[in-house]
Amino acid sequence: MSAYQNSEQMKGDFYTQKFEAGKRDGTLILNMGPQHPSTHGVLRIVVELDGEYVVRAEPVLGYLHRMHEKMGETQTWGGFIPNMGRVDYGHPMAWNWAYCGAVEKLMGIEVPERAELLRVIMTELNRLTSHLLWWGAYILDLGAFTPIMYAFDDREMLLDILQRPTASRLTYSNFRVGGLQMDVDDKCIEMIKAFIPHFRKRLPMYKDLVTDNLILRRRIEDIGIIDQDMCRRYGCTGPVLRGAGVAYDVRRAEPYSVYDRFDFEIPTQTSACSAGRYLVRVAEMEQSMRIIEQAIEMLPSAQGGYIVDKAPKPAMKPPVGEAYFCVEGGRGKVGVYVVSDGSKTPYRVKLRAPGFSNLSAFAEAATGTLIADAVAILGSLDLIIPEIDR
Amino acid sequence: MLKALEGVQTQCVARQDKGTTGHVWSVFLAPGQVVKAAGKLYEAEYSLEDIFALDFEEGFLVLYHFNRWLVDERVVLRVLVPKNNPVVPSIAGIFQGAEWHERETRDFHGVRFEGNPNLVPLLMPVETADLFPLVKSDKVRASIKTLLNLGEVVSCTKAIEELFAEAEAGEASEA
Amino acid sequence: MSAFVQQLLVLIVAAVAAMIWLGINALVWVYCERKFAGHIQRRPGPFEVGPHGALQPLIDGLKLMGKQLLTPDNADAILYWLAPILSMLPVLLLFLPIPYGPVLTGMDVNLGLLLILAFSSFNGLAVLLAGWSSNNKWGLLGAARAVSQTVAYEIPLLLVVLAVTFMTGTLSLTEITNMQAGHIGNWFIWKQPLAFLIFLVAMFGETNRAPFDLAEAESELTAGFHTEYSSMGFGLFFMAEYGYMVVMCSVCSVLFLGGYHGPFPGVDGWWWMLLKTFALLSFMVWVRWTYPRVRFDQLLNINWKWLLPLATFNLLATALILKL
Amino acid sequence: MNTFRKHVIQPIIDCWSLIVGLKITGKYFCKPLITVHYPREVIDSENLSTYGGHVELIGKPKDPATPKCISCMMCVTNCPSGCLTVVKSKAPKPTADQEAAWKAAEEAGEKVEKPKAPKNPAKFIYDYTKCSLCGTCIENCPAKSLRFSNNIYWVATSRAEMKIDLLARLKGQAAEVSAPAHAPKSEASAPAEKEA
Repeated sequence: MSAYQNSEQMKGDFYTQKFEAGKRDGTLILNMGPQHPSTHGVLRIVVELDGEYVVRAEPVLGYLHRMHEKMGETQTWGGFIPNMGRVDYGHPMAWNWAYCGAVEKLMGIEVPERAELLRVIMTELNRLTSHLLWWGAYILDLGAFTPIMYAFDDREMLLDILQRPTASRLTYSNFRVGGLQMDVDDKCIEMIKAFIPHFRKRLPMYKDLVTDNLILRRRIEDIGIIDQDMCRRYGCTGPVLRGAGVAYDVRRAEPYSVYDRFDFEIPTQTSACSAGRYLVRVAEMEQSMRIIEQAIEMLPSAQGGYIVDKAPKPAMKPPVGEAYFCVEGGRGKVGVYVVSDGSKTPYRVKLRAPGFSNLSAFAEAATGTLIADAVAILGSLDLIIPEIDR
Repeated sequence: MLKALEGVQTQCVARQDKGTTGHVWSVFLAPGQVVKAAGKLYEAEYSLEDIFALDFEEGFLVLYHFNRWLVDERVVLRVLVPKNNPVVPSIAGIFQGAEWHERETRDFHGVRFEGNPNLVPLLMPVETADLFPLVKSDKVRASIKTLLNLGEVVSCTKAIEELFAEAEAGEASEA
Repeated sequence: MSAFVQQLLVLIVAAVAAMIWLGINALVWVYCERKFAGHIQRRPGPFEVGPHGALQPLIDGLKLMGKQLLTPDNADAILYWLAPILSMLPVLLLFLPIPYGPVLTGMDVNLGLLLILAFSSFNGLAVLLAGWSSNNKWGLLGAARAVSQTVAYEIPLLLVVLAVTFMTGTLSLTEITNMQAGHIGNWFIWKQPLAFLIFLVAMFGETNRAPFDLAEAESELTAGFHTEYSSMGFGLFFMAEYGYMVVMCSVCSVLFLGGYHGPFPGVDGWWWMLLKTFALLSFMVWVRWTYPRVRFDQLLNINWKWLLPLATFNLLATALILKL
Repeated sequence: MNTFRKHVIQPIIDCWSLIVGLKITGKYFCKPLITVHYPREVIDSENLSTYGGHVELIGKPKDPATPKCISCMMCVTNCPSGCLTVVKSKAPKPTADQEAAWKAAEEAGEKVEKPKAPKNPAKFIYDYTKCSLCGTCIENCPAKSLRFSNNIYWVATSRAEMKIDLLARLKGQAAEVSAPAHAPKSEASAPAEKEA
């Protein structure tokens, strides 16, 4: 029996008991999750309620913990890439890229221009799917059932596009050290070119149906303030930080790959509330499309193939050293730190999940709000639990 | 050159090649100095990226990644703690987000963070809280000097000569 | 004596008819709602059971009946099982005074409107009992929400009904309907537009329908007051919800849309009543599948800060105009 | 006055957004459905052709029942999940006469030409339960003998069925191709799965 278990015969598990220790009189302790409909999987939050007001909240993680970091130490360098597709089902390509980027840094591999552009195109398309998934699910959390179907209508088209060069529809693992698994075909480029104007036409509908909706605006405005100082203390990144008014985007702040070539804006909102984060994500969809358009234009003149010549085998042996590489994922800064001891398997793989830091700010942001607001805040953080639990 | 950490007793400050490691500054600290360093970094508008540990022959090397929003200047704080008593003071009082990272590090490596307000298992189940899955077996465990590149890089930093000297000493003791 | 027997017979027939009508309505509207939702979301909805999935609600009902009846640990078993029954029974009664056609009235009582308003409050009690007795925190929260919601929304509802009855001088639904006979211009919606709007909004609040479905808010309270109910316990709540919807829409069409009277003379008949009720029900469904849910404090704010003052104003204005 | 506008006038104006919302859902209600109505309709084959199902072997162009595979074990060593099992073919067992002849030849100091083992694998077992569909085996196959199948209708009802004998599957496919036109649904129950 571990030191963390309470031997006393009390109701609830260890976390409930620990939380109950600080209970005030007249309050109610409620376990939200791990099977609650709006915790997106298996997040559990223990909340203390005074009426419907949240007095205290504590997220309990680990229900989806798979120990990817340990798997990294037992797999070969190349064999770990499929794991990256499973860390975050929302935006797996960012993780693919962060890992491959870190290994490329270790090995000093220059990725061909064409491969970089293809990576950009696919990652941005994947960002669109990620934001659409979030958008639909968030509105679902707020009680509207229809928008998620419209979002998935568009997302389905994106998945059809991404299915061509990746052969998968959700857990992409098509990045390879030095490039990509497959090249895109002309049909795929055609589909992307057709999709962008279609989606541009859909965005105003999203705005009219949801963003402008009186009920929705009243639900999310001025709820869950996560300001700049809080972002810094908790390490929040991505739309959470941009919703607080900081134009921080890894694609700009530490330009990796070919991102410095593109003309795109970093949408920000100064309200620091759920609505700010919502509007940032919606605006980001448009920016992603701009990047894709530019990348497609550059593609025909790009040098090299879809993967570097003499690409390393999965059982590669990168030189001894350490490397930290981060990319901008759908939820924020995705960082991968690898240490190599020169053998076939990594010595250490550390995954820095943006959702992990974003969620840690939840307890502070939700204190004093209504339980319905807590749901709205939780959704506005865009949580993907597998990524947080890893 | 790393102004943010002025006044903190560092064991070694080194500039690292950003292109190959992703770090700009690598700073070795004694465990006692971590809180002070974190406070300085907070004042210098650094935000916390992550905290984790590496298992080496010499002990657990706890790594803290910090970066700024406006200037890309990643600082990595490295704190070496012995295996038999891996204790580091918690910085959760300054960077609240550190609480979870520290709990995760405790789950994976068993490094204890003194002063963490809630040092209970985060990702590992409570039943197997003392499993420490990322602690390596003796067979595969390596020493710091074989894996991390520091010596050459230190020579590049000509900023603070005292720190430079201390770094040498720190290096020697670690090796 | 024979008149009494006749009355009794009519009442029994009417009660049975109301029961059947309620059952049919629940089945039809479960199906229609799912089909509506499907088409709004551009998918077919139920399709496999029967032609275009028409038998789906029947099968769902059978499935519900086949499920095990579970009583949670430490639940107050009597209240727990009383609640769904209490939710269901008044609905049957509510159908009696509604005039579906010139002769299609279960029981033409003078105080029909009062009867409906009084018995519809039972639902609040049933929901409270269900939430409280099921020994579940979500249920408790749902019950607390439901009570303050139904109590709050009943007031503007009463006030607008009062405004209409000021004009009619009677609480009998048949008489109210007959006052709107003739043509479309006689419908009370033109005389009481504000009252109609308030009634429409309060209707959503009274029937716990989205965007005011706070008591069972799925994404917040998992299922609110009926979290613990399985089998027909849930089934009864479900049927009662649709029953209340039909009743409310019927009352609305009687009060404001002329009941069984057609838009022009000579075409009166029960089909008009059916059409109007169904149009209102479709509107409720349409709204549900379009809007997000409001927050609880906003729900009450809408009531206390908007509906109530407006309803009071409407009542005073009506009284003033009538007096003049 | 400003507060009046903010708290009274503005909300009333904003109620227009609710009508707009109803208009949009109403519009979509009248539009045709977009979901594929599965048993009655199927997804177009163009889309299906890029679907990445489980891994399967590619036959030789001239002999579609034999895989191009040369039993080099690259797929087995590189598979991150260890879901492939390949057994190399053994050389045909020499008869007693042959053996005697070789012995005699060896004793006489001549070089013996023993028959080599065929390159084709004797067994190619694939455990789909473990596969993460990363495609590493496909990339690393020097003979280009592997690919993702695109039979989206494949189902297995037991764990044992998920262990697929790819050689048998290839044989089944070759037989199917040579057989006259078949209904697309019969593909779902390709003989390979049954055998596995």
